Amino acid sequence: MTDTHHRAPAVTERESAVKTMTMAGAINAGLRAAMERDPKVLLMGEDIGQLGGVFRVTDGLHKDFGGDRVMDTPLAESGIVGTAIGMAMRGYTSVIEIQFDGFIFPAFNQITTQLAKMHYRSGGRLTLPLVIRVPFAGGIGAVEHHSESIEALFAHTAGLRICSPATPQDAFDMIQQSIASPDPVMFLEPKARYWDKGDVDTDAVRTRLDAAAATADIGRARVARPGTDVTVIAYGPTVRTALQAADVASGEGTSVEVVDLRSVSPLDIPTVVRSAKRTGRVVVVHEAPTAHGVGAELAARIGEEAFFHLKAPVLRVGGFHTPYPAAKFEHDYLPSLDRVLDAVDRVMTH
Amino acid sequence: MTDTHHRAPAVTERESAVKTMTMAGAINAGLRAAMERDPKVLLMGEDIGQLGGVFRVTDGLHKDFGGDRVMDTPLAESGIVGTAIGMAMRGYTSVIEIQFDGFIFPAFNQITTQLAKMHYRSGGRLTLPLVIRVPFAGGIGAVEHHSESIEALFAHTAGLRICSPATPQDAFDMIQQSIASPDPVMFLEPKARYWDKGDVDTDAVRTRLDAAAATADIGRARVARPGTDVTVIAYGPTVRTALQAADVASGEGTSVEVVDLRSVSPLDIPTVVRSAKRTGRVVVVHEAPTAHGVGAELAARIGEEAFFHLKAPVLRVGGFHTPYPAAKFEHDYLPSLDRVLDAVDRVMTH
Amino acid sequence: MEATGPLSDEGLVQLLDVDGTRVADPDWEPYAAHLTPDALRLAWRLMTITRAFDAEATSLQRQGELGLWVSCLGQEAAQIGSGTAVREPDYVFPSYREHGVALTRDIDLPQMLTLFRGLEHGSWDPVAHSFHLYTLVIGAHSLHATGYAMAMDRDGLVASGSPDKDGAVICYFGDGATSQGDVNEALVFASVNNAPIVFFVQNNQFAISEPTTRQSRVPLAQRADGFGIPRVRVDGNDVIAVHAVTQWALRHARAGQGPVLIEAFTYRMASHTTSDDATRYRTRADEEKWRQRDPIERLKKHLDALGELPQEFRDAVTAETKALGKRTRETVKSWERPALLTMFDHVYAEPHQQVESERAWFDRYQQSFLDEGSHA
Amino acid sequence: MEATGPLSDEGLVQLLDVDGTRVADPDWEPYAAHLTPDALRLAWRLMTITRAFDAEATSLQRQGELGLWVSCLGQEAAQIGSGTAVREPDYVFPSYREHGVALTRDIDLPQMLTLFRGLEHGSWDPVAHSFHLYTLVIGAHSLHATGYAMAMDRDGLVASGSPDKDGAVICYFGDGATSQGDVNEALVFASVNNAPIVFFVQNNQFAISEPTTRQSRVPLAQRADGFGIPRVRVDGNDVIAVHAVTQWALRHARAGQGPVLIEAFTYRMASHTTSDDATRYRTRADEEKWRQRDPIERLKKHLDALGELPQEFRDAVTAETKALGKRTRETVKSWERPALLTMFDHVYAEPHQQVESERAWFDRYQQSFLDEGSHA
Ligand SMILES: Cc1ncc(C[n+]2csc(CCOP(=O)(O)OP(=O)(O)O)c2C)c(N)n1
Ligand SMILES: Cc1ncc(C[n+]2csc(CCOP(=O)(O)OP(=O)(O)O)c2C)c(N)n1
Ligand SMILES: [Mg+2]
Ligand SMILES: [Mg+2]
Repeated sequence: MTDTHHRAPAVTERESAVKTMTMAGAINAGLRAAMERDPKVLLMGEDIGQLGGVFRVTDGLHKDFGGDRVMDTPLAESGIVGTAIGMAMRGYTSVIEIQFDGFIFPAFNQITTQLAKMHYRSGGRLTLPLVIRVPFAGGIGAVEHHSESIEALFAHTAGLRICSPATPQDAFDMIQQSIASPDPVMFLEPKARYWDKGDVDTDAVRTRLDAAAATADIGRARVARPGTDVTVIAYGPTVRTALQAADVASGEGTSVEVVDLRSVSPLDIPTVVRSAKRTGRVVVVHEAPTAHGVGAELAARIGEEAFFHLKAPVLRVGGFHTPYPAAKFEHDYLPSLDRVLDAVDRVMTH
Repeated sequence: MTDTHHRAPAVTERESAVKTMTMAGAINAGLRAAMERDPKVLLMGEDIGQLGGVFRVTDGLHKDFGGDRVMDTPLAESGIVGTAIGMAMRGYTSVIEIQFDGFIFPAFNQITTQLAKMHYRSGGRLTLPLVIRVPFAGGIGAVEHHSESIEALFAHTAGLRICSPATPQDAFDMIQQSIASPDPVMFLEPKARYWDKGDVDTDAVRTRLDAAAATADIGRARVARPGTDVTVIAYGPTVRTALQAADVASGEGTSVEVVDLRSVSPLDIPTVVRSAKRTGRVVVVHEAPTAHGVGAELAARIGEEAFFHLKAPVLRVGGFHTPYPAAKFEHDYLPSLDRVLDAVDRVMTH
Repeated sequence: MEATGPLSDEGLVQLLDVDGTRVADPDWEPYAAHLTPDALRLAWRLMTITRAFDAEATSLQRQGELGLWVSCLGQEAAQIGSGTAVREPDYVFPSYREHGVALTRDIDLPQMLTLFRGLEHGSWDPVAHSFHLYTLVIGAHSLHATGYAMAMDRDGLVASGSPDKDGAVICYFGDGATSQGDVNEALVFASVNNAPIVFFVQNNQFAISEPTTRQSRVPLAQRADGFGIPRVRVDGNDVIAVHAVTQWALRHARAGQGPVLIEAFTYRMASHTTSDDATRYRTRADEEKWRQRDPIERLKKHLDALGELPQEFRDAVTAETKALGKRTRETVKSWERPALLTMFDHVYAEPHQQVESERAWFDRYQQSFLDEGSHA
Repeated sequence: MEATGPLSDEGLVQLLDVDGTRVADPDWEPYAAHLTPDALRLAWRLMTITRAFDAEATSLQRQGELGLWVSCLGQEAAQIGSGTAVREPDYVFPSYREHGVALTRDIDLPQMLTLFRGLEHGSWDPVAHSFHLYTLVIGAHSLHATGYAMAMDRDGLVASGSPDKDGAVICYFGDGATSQGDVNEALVFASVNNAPIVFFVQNNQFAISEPTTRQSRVPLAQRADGFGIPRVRVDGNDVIAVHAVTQWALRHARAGQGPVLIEAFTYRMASHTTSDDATRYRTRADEEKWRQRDPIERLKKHLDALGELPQEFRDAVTAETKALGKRTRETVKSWERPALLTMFDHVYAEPHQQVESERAWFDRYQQSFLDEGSHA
């Protein structure tokens, strides 16, 4: 402050904070920043210590922060979430890593009946600022239980916030904002996107880390690409597919707007409805089975709020009503570029 | 057979099989019939033996079938479902009672990753004909966790069938058909309707207890009351409310068709869409929170398949995005007659 | 009943026998030595108040003023004996039947009935009383308690060097709860983290209708062995013994020596709740047998024999319980349901679009009736 | 490492020491007495085949032919020792690493790779082999195993009066799994139902990167005490001892005497899976120390000392493993992905509207590409 003449010009300063990162690297950096900021932020999970997690998202953190802050827990997901709730009652913000989506279910009871409801049950006296990180969704050729899209199973329950980044920038910002939020947040990491790279401005989020701003930001959708004919809504792993579809469609003369939802609870209905009203045609794309998925809620809400603007039914492209199939089938099970384009074509026939 | 001249006329015989029963009594009678029919049908649960269950649905069965067939289990829901899966692998059909809806969550992992997927995982070699009975939904002035509507949390998962009777007749028939079905069935009993009475023909179902017929029947919706202006879709506890609304509306000149869904997985989309196309106006009523509830899927499907027949948006009347509130609030939390009528009015404005 | 089964009374620590006579036990005596007649009178008073309040709540439920009541009749020694061993820096995680323990944590008993009247899901301020909310999902809180204990340790409240400042957690649950995965995971986490926590199992011999033999084939205390956790089995109707073993266990935990499991062997003299009917699954003879072991009577006999329960004291307690009963009735009946819109409060700590839009809709919806009304 | 910790080798049953010398143990001797040189050669052969197959699968994964491989390197004695104690009426519930046990159940090893190639989630016919499918959700199968055992009992297959016809269940899981609620609930259900089941814990000292000390502070065998279940701790790299204790345990269970827990103390010589890198969390020295205790080498030394491993036998086994390797490679590479529509098969046993309509849609959707193609 005193040494003002040595300050570099603002633009350079901002530029210097931009780094190229993978999404995994961005989450790692975000965790590190949050832990440096607040000594009461802890990491808990299976194999997150010396190993750095099976996806290496916590790589190096055990070395730098020690086993007390990066805790390898017993192999028991209910135990992890349950003890983290107890620690939250003494002011610790635990960031839990569930090793794979398919292994969150032993903790379902703790999340649904305890974590989600404690604030309500206590009449607002207790807050549980927990973050549950879940590498989720498929596309990596894995064995059973390693490719599940679990968001709809939690979105129905009040008390939880659920978000999912689609870019390294969002991953970096949103993990820190999830930690800053006083509500429990499920942070769904599209594991197939872990190694995608992007520019990350590591400075921008700093001023948006108070509880209110952080919570608001992680609940907001973003128009990832503007367009006029069709709105394609995606989040997490399917945003990339949606953008690709927009590219291809534009070559065929159809202007696709891509909305990256970012948040599944709450849904940013104003942003979605605004786009739907403008285009009159909506396709929702997620990996989860369409039946009773997040796309159903979106279709219902868009129907309720933009009924007379719609030119075509809201279509959903997603997984099928089967268990996530064996790896050799997943390419065809998942909402592919072709299937998204097919849906875009179908809504364009009206 | 030899003594034909002593046979009463057919009509009397059928009449003699009609009895007035409560829904709880009908389920009890249905369980008894299934157990008499097949010695490999077992009941498992907490306090279902001498006590007869906290709702007395298994009353008398322990006395008549003994502790080996009506088993009081340890207090561990995951353990109950998990061991029942193992017993199913040796041909036993366990009918599990989960004491209250809110206590199913410790078993969520067993249901979602094991029970639902075993048939698929084994390439069809293993079938698990289990029934999970759950007294569900609210309206009885209970404390926390005793009034939950859990259907949407299971409907998203392939491999499970989910049904809910709204009348004693359906309760009697469907519990036996659920037991006869080779797939795992979640049988959701609207606990507030346990003591409602109705006529039950105890003979009719007998010829519909082979696997295919039973499975098809429990997956089918029923038009509970025909109408022409608005379709109100309900299931389980809300069917009565929907019928009351139809009564009131008819007094005001609006003809309401009530579809009793009966099945949540599968949804009987043909029946629903047929009605929606005819009336052009749909209201879905369930106790579960509307957000990401079964109504969302119905709205989405109706949108997809009857888009150009709809005169108004599909409206949903249900619980709010809060935990199920304390008992003194539930009357206003639940979809009341007034709220259903309000929705009927709203769709009628178009 | 096999001798080593979960319903045997083998290996129970006892310092007061059924007739109210002090039993000599050099191992446990030191932890009861501080129990002066004053302290015992206090225990008797708290047990008596607990029972009177319990009876009042039961009758309010019968009158339709409460939706449900969960009686702790017969478990007063287990609760007051252990609750009086809890100190300021400690933290208590009850299940849902620990009204006696609540009393020792200065919870205003009538206030606790908001939950049972259906006005809210919690009731008291857990932090102010170091007494967590009741948890109805069996066993779920055992993990919260373990995490809380791990955090106390982290905060330097254990083995701090000044024993008076050290704290620990005590977590209550029932015999039935021991079958839950969560409770066993709590034992795992507590053990490997050497957490300062006392697991206090009230084996009241029933999980609703199921006898403890449906949960275990060995005494429940033994569960701790599997996790390398020390354990004590105590006569749960002997308030002196319960107090002594809890003293020891809490000191052990506060001193950084890790978790302890206590099984207090007692009897649920009432039905499971006011919705239950115990006559369907147990005999009058069994109930009668346990009435003979009434924990309050037992302490009374002891104090009487010592000449330490003067009539004035009894009269004062009687007056106190009467006043509490009256205040309970009046308080409960005075409660109005809060405004409907409060139903949307505290779902989240920060605003959530879905809740906000539903709240707004509901407000408009309610208003519409008022408006209609005003036009009529 | 504390002497009584979960990684101590205290109290291990051993019948063959690290140098391959027979250890006298009058208690366990009777259960190994039937192990003729022929039987030991068979064990050596099965262990050798298991290891060779494991190496082949690892290399197929490295070549991209398999999505994943889960090696059982180092655990061959634990698996073959126990697997050879299983008889016709018994039923096995593996976790996901029991390829050696699979071999003893006549599973065609190459066939098991459909799962690891991503062609299906199961692989073999569990009923035909009395060997359940692999379960990837840790501990979940322990409850299925317990229920299955309860049903065997119900079916009169236990303590039937003709011991040859009696059966029991053996259920495998790892050290990490012991922390899961499900596994502890399995112990509860098995115990109160006196189910004919042997819980076989392969303590290979790691749950991925976490040493067993993160799961327990006492030897894992001790877990059984908490549930009133008898237990044995055995040197898991000693195929003779493992066989003997499993013999005993299965006989105990088949005779209606209830569950048993065995902890086989062994070492996972490879990384957790082909996706893992063990060098990140353990030392070469540790690995080397355990290489000295190689279970196959140990038996070989023993047989060599007895002069019971003639060159022809070794050569035959070498030829057998080579042939198996070749067949494995060829089989795996020959597999085509089944038709896409099979993805919709076996979701339900009876038709389900949602699946049927999606299958039909997908069929039309696929056809549309073919149609487009034919028009092009
Ligand atoms: C997870 C779960 N399952 C079932 C219930 C229903 N339930 C309430 S109390 C109870 C029995 C509890 O027995 P125990 O643990 O011995 O405690 P007690 O009531 O005897 O104090 C049961 C089964 C519940 N509350 N939570
Ligand atoms: C419920 C669940 N949580 C996490 C995982 C991920 N995971 C797979 S194997 C494993 C370690 C298992 O260790 P252990 O039980 O010792 O068996 P081992 O692999 O050593 O044979 C973990 C954490 C899982 N499969 N299931
Ligand atoms: Mg009890
Ligand atoms: Mg292991």
